[in-house]
Amino acid sequence: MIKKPIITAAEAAALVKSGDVVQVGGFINCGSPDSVIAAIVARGAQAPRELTLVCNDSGLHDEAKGKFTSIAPLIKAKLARKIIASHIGTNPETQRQMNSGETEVLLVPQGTLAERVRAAGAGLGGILTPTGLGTEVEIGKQKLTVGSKVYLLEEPLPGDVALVKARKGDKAGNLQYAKTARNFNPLMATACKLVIAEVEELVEIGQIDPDQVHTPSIFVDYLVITGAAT
Amino acid sequence: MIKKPIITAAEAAALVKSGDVVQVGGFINCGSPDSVIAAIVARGAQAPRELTLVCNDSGLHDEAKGKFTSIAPLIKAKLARKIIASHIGTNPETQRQMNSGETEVLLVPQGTLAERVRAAGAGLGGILTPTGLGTEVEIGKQKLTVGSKVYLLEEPLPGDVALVKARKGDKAGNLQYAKTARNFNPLMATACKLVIAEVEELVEIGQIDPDQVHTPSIFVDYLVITGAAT
Amino acid sequence: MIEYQENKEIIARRIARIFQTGEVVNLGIGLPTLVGNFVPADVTVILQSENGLIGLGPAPQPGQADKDLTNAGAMPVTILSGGAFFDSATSFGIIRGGHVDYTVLGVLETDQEGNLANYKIPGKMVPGMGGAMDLTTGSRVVIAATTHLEKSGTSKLKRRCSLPLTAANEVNIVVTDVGYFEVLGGRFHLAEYFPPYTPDWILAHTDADVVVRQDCKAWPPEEGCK
Amino acid sequence: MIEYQENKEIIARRIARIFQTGEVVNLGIGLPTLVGNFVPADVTVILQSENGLIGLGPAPQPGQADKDLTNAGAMPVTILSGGAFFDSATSFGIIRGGHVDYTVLGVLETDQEGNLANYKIPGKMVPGMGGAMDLTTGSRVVIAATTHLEKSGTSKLKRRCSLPLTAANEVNIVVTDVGYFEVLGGRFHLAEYFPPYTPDWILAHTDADVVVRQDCKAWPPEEGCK
Repeated sequence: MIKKPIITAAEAAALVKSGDVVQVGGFINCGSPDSVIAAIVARGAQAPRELTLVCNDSGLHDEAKGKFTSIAPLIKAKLARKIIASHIGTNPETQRQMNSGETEVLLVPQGTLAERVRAAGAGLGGILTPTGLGTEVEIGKQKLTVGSKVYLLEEPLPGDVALVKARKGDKAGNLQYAKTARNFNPLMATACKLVIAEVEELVEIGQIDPDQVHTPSIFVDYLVITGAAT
Repeated sequence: MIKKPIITAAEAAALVKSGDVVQVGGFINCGSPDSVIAAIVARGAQAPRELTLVCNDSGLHDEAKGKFTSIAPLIKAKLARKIIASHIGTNPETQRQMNSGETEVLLVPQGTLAERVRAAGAGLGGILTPTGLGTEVEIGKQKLTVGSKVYLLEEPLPGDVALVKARKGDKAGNLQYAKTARNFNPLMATACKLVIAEVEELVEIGQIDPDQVHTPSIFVDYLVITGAAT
Repeated sequence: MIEYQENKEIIARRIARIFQTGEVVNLGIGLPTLVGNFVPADVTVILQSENGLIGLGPAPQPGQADKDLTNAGAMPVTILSGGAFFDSATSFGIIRGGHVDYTVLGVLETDQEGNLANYKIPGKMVPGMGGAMDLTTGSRVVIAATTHLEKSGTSKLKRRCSLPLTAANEVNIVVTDVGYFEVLGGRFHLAEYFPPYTPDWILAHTDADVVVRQDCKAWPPEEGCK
Repeated sequence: MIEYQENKEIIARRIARIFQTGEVVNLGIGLPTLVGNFVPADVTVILQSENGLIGLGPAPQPGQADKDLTNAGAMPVTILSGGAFFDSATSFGIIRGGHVDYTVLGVLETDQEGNLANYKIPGKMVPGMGGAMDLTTGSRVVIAATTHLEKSGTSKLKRRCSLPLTAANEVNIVVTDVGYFEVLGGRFHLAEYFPPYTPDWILAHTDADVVVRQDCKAWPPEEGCK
């Protein structure tokens, strides 16, 4: 197997370009690539701007506790032009930017978001889902009848860069996620041109059981080693 | 967790009814629930008839060597009314029954078959795929344009009974497959009303790492223990 | 005269009595999460959490929280022996595919057509739908859990929701702190009233068409009548 | 006069020289499988097998076959360190999603429009398409591997396939035992000829429009010219 380049969070951050569609794994406060996100913000004036962020949610934004998780630091630094997520209820700053017109927010049902990302990675032109019928989600979408049931056509959602977080990676780029920190990470790793995986632990090739690989190596372009978080 | 009933292959065979759509895991000679298939054939005059079999392929049928794998014994016993598969090239009896008009054969591209089964299990009304465009596969199907690309609408393929084969199962029904014996098994376990899992090894609840479950217990209705095959 | 007093616990207690052993249940954030505390000891339900697990266990002991193990509300949780983790596509395959028996959700409004609104108050608050739209579409039975009245005194059960819908015609059961309603044929059917509230009080305090079922009874049943 | 002699090995040898280190390749059943034997030692390709693995290794030692580890042709295989197994939906997600760089397939016929037929001879033989339709649709580059002539002497490269198509306008490269062709703009472009065959011989023995590229050269290059 081919070894993948191991880079620093700062080097990873420099691979994200202004205007990119960036898919970020994680679920509120669990399973996000926090080191790379911090490194993007740390670029300051050099940080990429006008990003479209795709994430399950917009993370925790708690000014009082100084707690900012998932993509919240990117939003706080005003690097996003658009946010595509299923939930923004834990981030009042997202709401504020949306209401003020600074940032566009597209809300997508969580299961539909997962399938749209998966479809992009799997070369599908879209999927038909009953989710969102009879709600604002159906606006502007094609309805199709299959059998006797009506479905919405939901289109694939590809990205330029995926930032994912894994518990363990081998030097070839095979990844294993831990518990509910898995969430959108493996889906996004299939759907983007460039995939950067932040791993807590790096192991030698051969140390991950091939029956237990969550993301096969071929999807991963770069590895960032963070050590275990606390 | 709830324990699932452990039954014999003969008891499992009796759960399959004439006219059922039966999805069978396995890939030619690897990963099929051979004990349950043998038990169905062993029912003789009581065996269910007019089955629709959904399987990657129709198995090996080798009269000379007396070797019959996957669904080949069911076809040999003339229990199938229809076979939905991607490949029948290793089973001359399937070809014979098709040519003579005894059995209907529907050929489906392998990736489309996988997605159609998955869609049934995941509550999708279908998927859009570029596979089969410009071939006989597109006949009678709806074409949709998404972005600038044309796709075929492929509909979900649900089943009445899934017969799957796993390396290991716990008493709750969590399953792990081995190597390439995984194939269609986990997909079919999601797509059928009744799921019977043949496992080589039964372990206690808690002995399968929850991060490494291939089929979660809630999909499995019955367990059949076969011991390791040779 | 009966004075209304918000009582979330009775809602959770009543809903917890609906499930049978082996059924798969998804409990939403907030009030629905309380339901888990009241499932009878002789009933084993399997809790699914849409962020990617089956076999949700109780909250961890203090100091035992695992950063990689949370529920959909970002709270630390545990997993029971025999549980399983999976990605979000698999999780919603389970949900959308009809493999969850019950989903219990909180609401801003619900109505007699089985509509439910809980993700958006235009111009005010937009938390987003999260997994709620998939859960209401895919689950076999949708249970709305809500206090009966707003703090302002208005009924949360409506003839027609005015807020953007999370689910259209999907709600099967509504349990409030005054009674248990089935949603059928464009009306709420009162199946149980929770004393001190009476069917008459409920009819007078519900801004929707309510039918009192002929077999409508008090809940919980008097100890003496058990 | 040059007499045609079937030579599968040169086809496999030439195709094996196309790949670069790190590229993901799927080799079809039969002739394409031979390609794996000729990849240069200094090139590391990653072989995918559509029945569910990445990192396909060589055939097992005698007596070492694992009943749970086969390739798409039902032959026992091995997996390299760092490989991975997955289910069929994931496998074809990899294929259809454009994550396979090259697919090498055998053909019954292929034509100058990039069509390929290899799954069905109506009324005679219907093996089925297996994964070939997804592989030709999804892979970045589609390579048809075929002897140049039928046993009957007819060209397997056609103006227009007459058999039911496996792939419509998907073939990029055709390697036969007489030369290496690119498929472009509705014609075969001869990029290399394999001596003793000559461009003239190839033009005379191909029932299709063939352009001889200006830089068309012999392959393998003479040792002396390396």
